[in-house]
Amino acid sequence: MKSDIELINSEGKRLDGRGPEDLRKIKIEAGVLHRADGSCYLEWGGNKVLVAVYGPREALPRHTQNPLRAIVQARYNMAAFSVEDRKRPGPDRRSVEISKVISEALEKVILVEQFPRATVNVNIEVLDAEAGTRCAGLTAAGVALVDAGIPLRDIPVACAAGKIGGKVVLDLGKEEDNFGDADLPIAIAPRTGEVLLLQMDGHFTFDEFNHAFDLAVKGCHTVSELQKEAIITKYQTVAEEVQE
Amino acid sequence: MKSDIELINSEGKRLDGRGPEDLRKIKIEAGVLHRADGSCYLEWGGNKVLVAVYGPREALPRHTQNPLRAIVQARYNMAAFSVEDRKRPGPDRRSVEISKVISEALEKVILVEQFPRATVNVNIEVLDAEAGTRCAGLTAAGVALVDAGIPLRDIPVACAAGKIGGKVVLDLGKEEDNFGDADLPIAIAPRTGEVLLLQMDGHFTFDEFNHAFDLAVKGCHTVSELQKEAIITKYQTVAEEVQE
Amino acid sequence: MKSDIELINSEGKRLDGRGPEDLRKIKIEAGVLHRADGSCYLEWGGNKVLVAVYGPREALPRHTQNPLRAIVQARYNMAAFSVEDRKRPGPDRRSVEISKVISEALEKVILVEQFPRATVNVNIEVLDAEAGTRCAGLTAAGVALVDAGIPLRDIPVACAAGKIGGKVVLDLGKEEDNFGDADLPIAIAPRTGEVLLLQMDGHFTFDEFNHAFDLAVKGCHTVSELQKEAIITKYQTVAEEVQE
Amino acid sequence: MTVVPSIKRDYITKLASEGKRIDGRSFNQYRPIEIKTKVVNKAEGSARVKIGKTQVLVGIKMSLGEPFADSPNMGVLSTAAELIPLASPDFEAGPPREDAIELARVVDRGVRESEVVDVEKLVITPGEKVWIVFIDIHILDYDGNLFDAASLGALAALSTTVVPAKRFEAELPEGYPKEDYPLPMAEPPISCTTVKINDYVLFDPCFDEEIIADARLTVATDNHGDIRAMQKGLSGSFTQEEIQKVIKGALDNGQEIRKQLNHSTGK
Amino acid sequence: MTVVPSIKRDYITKLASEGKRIDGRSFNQYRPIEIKTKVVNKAEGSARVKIGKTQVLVGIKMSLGEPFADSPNMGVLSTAAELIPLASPDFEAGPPREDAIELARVVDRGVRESEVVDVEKLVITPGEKVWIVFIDIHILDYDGNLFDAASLGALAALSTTVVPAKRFEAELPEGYPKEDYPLPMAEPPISCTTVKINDYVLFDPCFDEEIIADARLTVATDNHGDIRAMQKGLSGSFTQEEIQKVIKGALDNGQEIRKQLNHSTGK
Amino acid sequence: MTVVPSIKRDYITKLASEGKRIDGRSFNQYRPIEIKTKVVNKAEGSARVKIGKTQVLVGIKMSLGEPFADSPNMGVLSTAAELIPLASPDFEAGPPREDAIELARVVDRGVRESEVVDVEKLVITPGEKVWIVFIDIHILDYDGNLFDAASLGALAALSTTVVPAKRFEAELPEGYPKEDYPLPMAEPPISCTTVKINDYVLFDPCFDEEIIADARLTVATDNHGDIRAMQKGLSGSFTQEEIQKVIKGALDNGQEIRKQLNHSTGK
Repeated sequence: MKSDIELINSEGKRLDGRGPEDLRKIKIEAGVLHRADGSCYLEWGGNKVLVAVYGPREALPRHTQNPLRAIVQARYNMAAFSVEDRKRPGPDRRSVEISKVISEALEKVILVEQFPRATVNVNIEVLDAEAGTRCAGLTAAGVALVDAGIPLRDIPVACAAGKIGGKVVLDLGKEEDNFGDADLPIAIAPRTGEVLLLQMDGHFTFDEFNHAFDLAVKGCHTVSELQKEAIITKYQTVAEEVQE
Repeated sequence: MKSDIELINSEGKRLDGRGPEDLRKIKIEAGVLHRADGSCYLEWGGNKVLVAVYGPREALPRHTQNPLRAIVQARYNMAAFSVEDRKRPGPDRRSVEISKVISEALEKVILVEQFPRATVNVNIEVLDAEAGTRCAGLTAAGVALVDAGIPLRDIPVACAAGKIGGKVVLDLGKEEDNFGDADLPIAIAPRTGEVLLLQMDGHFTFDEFNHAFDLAVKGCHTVSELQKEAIITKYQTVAEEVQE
Repeated sequence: MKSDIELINSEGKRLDGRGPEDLRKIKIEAGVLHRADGSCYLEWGGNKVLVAVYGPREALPRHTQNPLRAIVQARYNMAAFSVEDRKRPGPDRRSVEISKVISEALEKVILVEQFPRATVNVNIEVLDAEAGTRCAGLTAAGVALVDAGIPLRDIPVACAAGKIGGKVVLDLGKEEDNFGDADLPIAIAPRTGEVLLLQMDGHFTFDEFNHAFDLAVKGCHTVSELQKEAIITKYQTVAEEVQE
Repeated sequence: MTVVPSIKRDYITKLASEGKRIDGRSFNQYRPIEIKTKVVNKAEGSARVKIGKTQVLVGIKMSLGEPFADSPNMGVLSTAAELIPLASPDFEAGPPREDAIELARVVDRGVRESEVVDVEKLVITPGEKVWIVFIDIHILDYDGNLFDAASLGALAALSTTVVPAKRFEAELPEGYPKEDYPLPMAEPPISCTTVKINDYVLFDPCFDEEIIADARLTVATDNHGDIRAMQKGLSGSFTQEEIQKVIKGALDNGQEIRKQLNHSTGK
Repeated sequence: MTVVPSIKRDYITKLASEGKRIDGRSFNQYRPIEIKTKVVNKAEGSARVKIGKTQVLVGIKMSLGEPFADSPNMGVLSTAAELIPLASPDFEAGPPREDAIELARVVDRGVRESEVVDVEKLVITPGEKVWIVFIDIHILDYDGNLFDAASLGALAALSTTVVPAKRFEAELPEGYPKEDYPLPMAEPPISCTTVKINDYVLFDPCFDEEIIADARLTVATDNHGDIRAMQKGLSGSFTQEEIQKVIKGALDNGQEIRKQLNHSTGK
Repeated sequence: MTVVPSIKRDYITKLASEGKRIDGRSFNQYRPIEIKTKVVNKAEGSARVKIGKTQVLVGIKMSLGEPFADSPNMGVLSTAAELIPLASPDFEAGPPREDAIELARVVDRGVRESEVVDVEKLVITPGEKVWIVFIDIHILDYDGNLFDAASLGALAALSTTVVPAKRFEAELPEGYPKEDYPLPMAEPPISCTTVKINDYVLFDPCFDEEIIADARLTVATDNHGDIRAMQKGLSGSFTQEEIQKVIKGALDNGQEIRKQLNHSTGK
């Protein structure tokens, strides 16, 4: 859908004042829930997501078990009130697809071979949605997995790049997502740069794609640092509580 | 919802001519079905309900079994034609809730410890609905359980009291339910007076509540006598048939 | 539904030029799919159906198994685009009933006693629908069962007769089905003449019924020859391929 | 599960070879039929039918709605059957299964194709507003032959249905009657069901006969002796001679049942 | 499954016989309550309520729609609860089960019957267009007493709800205010829940108390000391004396909680 | 279940280490593609696509309806895929599962985001009445690479779709054409799929390659050499170099397939 809105001006300034390579504001908090084995609350621009991890525990019903390794079941869910017009509760086709690609991405970094017949459940609740919820959800899931003590090869992290007004930029906001030219959300394992999730819609030349891809990877590394800070903060708090 | 209808006049006379402490007309018949292990047909004012009990029998699927006692599964269902505007067949949220509170109430009086891994199924079909179907259904279920020979601590019985036009009365009728001030359906074990089911909507002062509660208990005891008569009538008929 | 259309004229000529005892054009091809154990593509007038047979294989979940014989599960399904107004995907009440009567008809000719605990799955997809899809589907299923090498008592075959403009005719077309007086689809085991499937709607005198029944049986025998030709053609092709 | 039916089967076929049935009936004979109409109040029409110990309650509700796009000049009939767990330990709660669906569809065709309800008289504004007639079949007690009990229940309930014009007064156009009136009905065809066990054909099967039956055949006939609907079921087969025998038996039994139906509905 | 609760049960009842609870509270005492409103942006109103470690988020969405046929002069309230697997290892994805349905219906009645939302003020054109208020309850962390947490969350979220008249400007008739305004609310009744374990009645049960409880009783009371709703649950029973004791405790706790609610919603 | 794939995996990777595939193709090579349009009559457009032994039938139906509230000036596209049990012993009847949903959504985005169908030309009365285009994907025979077969089938079916204006004559406003006309289409992007097995990247995977694959990547490219859609699947990962290699291979294969598509649809 095209629009008359100028999403980025000639000085490279975007609607919300960001430059082309700026991320929206991100806030991450680990260990926010009591019952869950691990949890994370994350704000990314106007997005608010809460993730709870349970497991590894026996996969039930039994026919879902894999005798050689754990299965990973991510469930991406949008709260009814997280969008402008109320969403009917329950999974729709979009959330089923996102749950699938996030499950597959997480499976690559979890040491699933250590837990045959088990399941790791990752519940991603979107409380406020404003463009980029799958990246926000996967990033929060990475932190919640660490908080749950699940053995990981690496902490997965996600970020999108895109194209607006013909220019490649990092981390599309709401208007940019609706009226932009292309969107490229990716998730990586930051230590190796392996791509765990990749989707793309819109229109990129080969060079634009490469530019956007590099930008998204850069974004991932920036967000990765924020993940680690959140985890350290959590452990420090726990350590202080123990000492008291 | 308020209305201009005078539900009770200054002499304490109600729309259908009853006094404040009068029950609607009740008719109970035990053992009316052939396939069921126990059954009961009950008319209560304009309500008509039919109850069939099956069990105790093995609970299936197996994961529903409780190794220490029987589970009790009441299923309250309204026939599509039991109300003014046709009801879609199948359970709705209201019938799920009523099924739950009736199941819980019956579980207290059935000697569930005697039948580990078993289920007792209580099917309550509302054929005509006119205010007070949950009390009618639970009362009929009590008779059907006896008819099925299920060991009971006591025969459960239900009755409601309420408030109309500011006055506390027994057993609300249709208009009284729609335009009254409060409704208090209860079920008790009549020998001990233990409260098995209790719900309340509307507006009672503390004193009104106590008055209504006492009235409902009194109503339960009256209905309890009708239950026993129905059971005796059934056994007499069976005995006569055997003698012939 | 009556109509002003003259479905058959005084010379016995029908809307599409056929005489009273003429079949529509039928084309049958066996062995058209790679994954299925047996398959058949069939055109019958404007109808196009594709059938795939899988089995005998273990019936799952286990509680569906019959310890003494195979179960037969036919699934009749209309493609969303097979009718004028798009049909919602998935089974409706009509397709559930047709699946049931076809399953029952096929069960009679399959040597189910040879395969205890097994299932034979017969998937019937209607790609284009134009009156008589259940007969077309069952006829194609017969060929696909042979192609799958399932042991049969006989190759089941179906055909309908009906009444239009007061006259008994063979194999109703679309307008004839919509505006005719009666329809009588049957399936038989051609060697014995046993009736495997029989449904009838409309209005027949006793004599008309007998006439229509005889005509439908005759139609079945004609179609049976086409089934055999298709099977022979398939084996010849395979034999030639092997020799090459 | 498989031993008991097999013993029952031996017993029932042995009896049949002597021309007898487990409850003493002849092959063509029905169990006693009881029809009671107006058994519930909220329904526009209702009937409880007993055939032996089988018991069915049918309720009719009517409302206003749009006709189907391909039949703007006809009211809508909608038939649903529920095999509720009340009626048999084998029936389960949940959405209707193929047995309940076949039952509802056979009853539905019996009503629809026989034109017993004059659906053209159910039109209020062509293409826009028509009466919808909901036929809800409740099985209360299951001892075989649901097809006939349900059909008969539907016909008896329809025959005593009163169109609730008064209740829908506000939604009816000017000139349309605002007083309740009986649903316009034609002479109904009567449905008779048989099962085949080995080579014996038995009318009005009871539960024990039904569960061991090889094949089932239902024939609906009208008061002119014509055939209005047929449905074969189960995995056994019929010969042409057997089918003709069933039709003749259905004509005979149908006449008797029609009398009883008309009597009970005051016609 | 059965051994651990049985040990817990022994421990909890032993403590109770000494007048104690596992977390040191008295029988009538609530855990600390925390109410935070306006916690999400897209919702018309929202609140996060913590009772001890139990945590519930309630969001309110509004839209325009038709009133129910039997109440043309009232807006529509619709309450849904999801026991999402986020909150407990025992909650499963899928359609709401009976526990979630009972929870939603009790909260719904608490809001509806107490007339805390003035539904008559939600009418735009009688019989045609009204505001629909969706109350969506998300359980985030489950440590017992969901009934009170969910009710309180719903009330706090409703109390801070702003009617989005501006967003629906195009669909509103002339003369109707086009600026957002606060949802009209009356003084809310407060819901207080107890469980009975043996003969001990404990307010605000935590998870460990809840899973071994015999019976549950919820009482909603208003600021005049009147009773506005009650719901008994589980298979145990209450005596009349116990019920009266629960009502009195609910009145006392209700006053305190009401103060906190009003404070947190700025009233 | 686990032994056979493991043996197949060893065999396929051994071959791959020698630059070979089980059916003799090179890594970048497609199996023979066959496209046949207008294969069914009732559909507004249809195509059967074979890629090797994989066989997909796509049918297009059109009807009139309301546009989405947030896009009043656009027609509606709706894509559904069914993995019907006809096509594979592993497919089950029932509502679509996550595999079928991902397939349908990827095909849908391929059509929607590439703007190959000019949805603005499907508007009849803005905000009120538009054409709805239903794309129904039927998998007939499954031997791998459903993504490409389904996309290609959808494009071929759309390319031969005729807008049924005549059939909907009565519902179309004055001035709107009443004669059927071809669905307005732009140059379509072509979808090419690879799988990664160990470090080998193979285009157009067959069934045996697909079930042992670590990761999957689909890239849709247009006739200008631009990228129009991408979707990574499965739990393996790709490096940046591999992604670029896949894009290049997709551009090459896409050109060839586009020629064949245009040829078969007469363009």
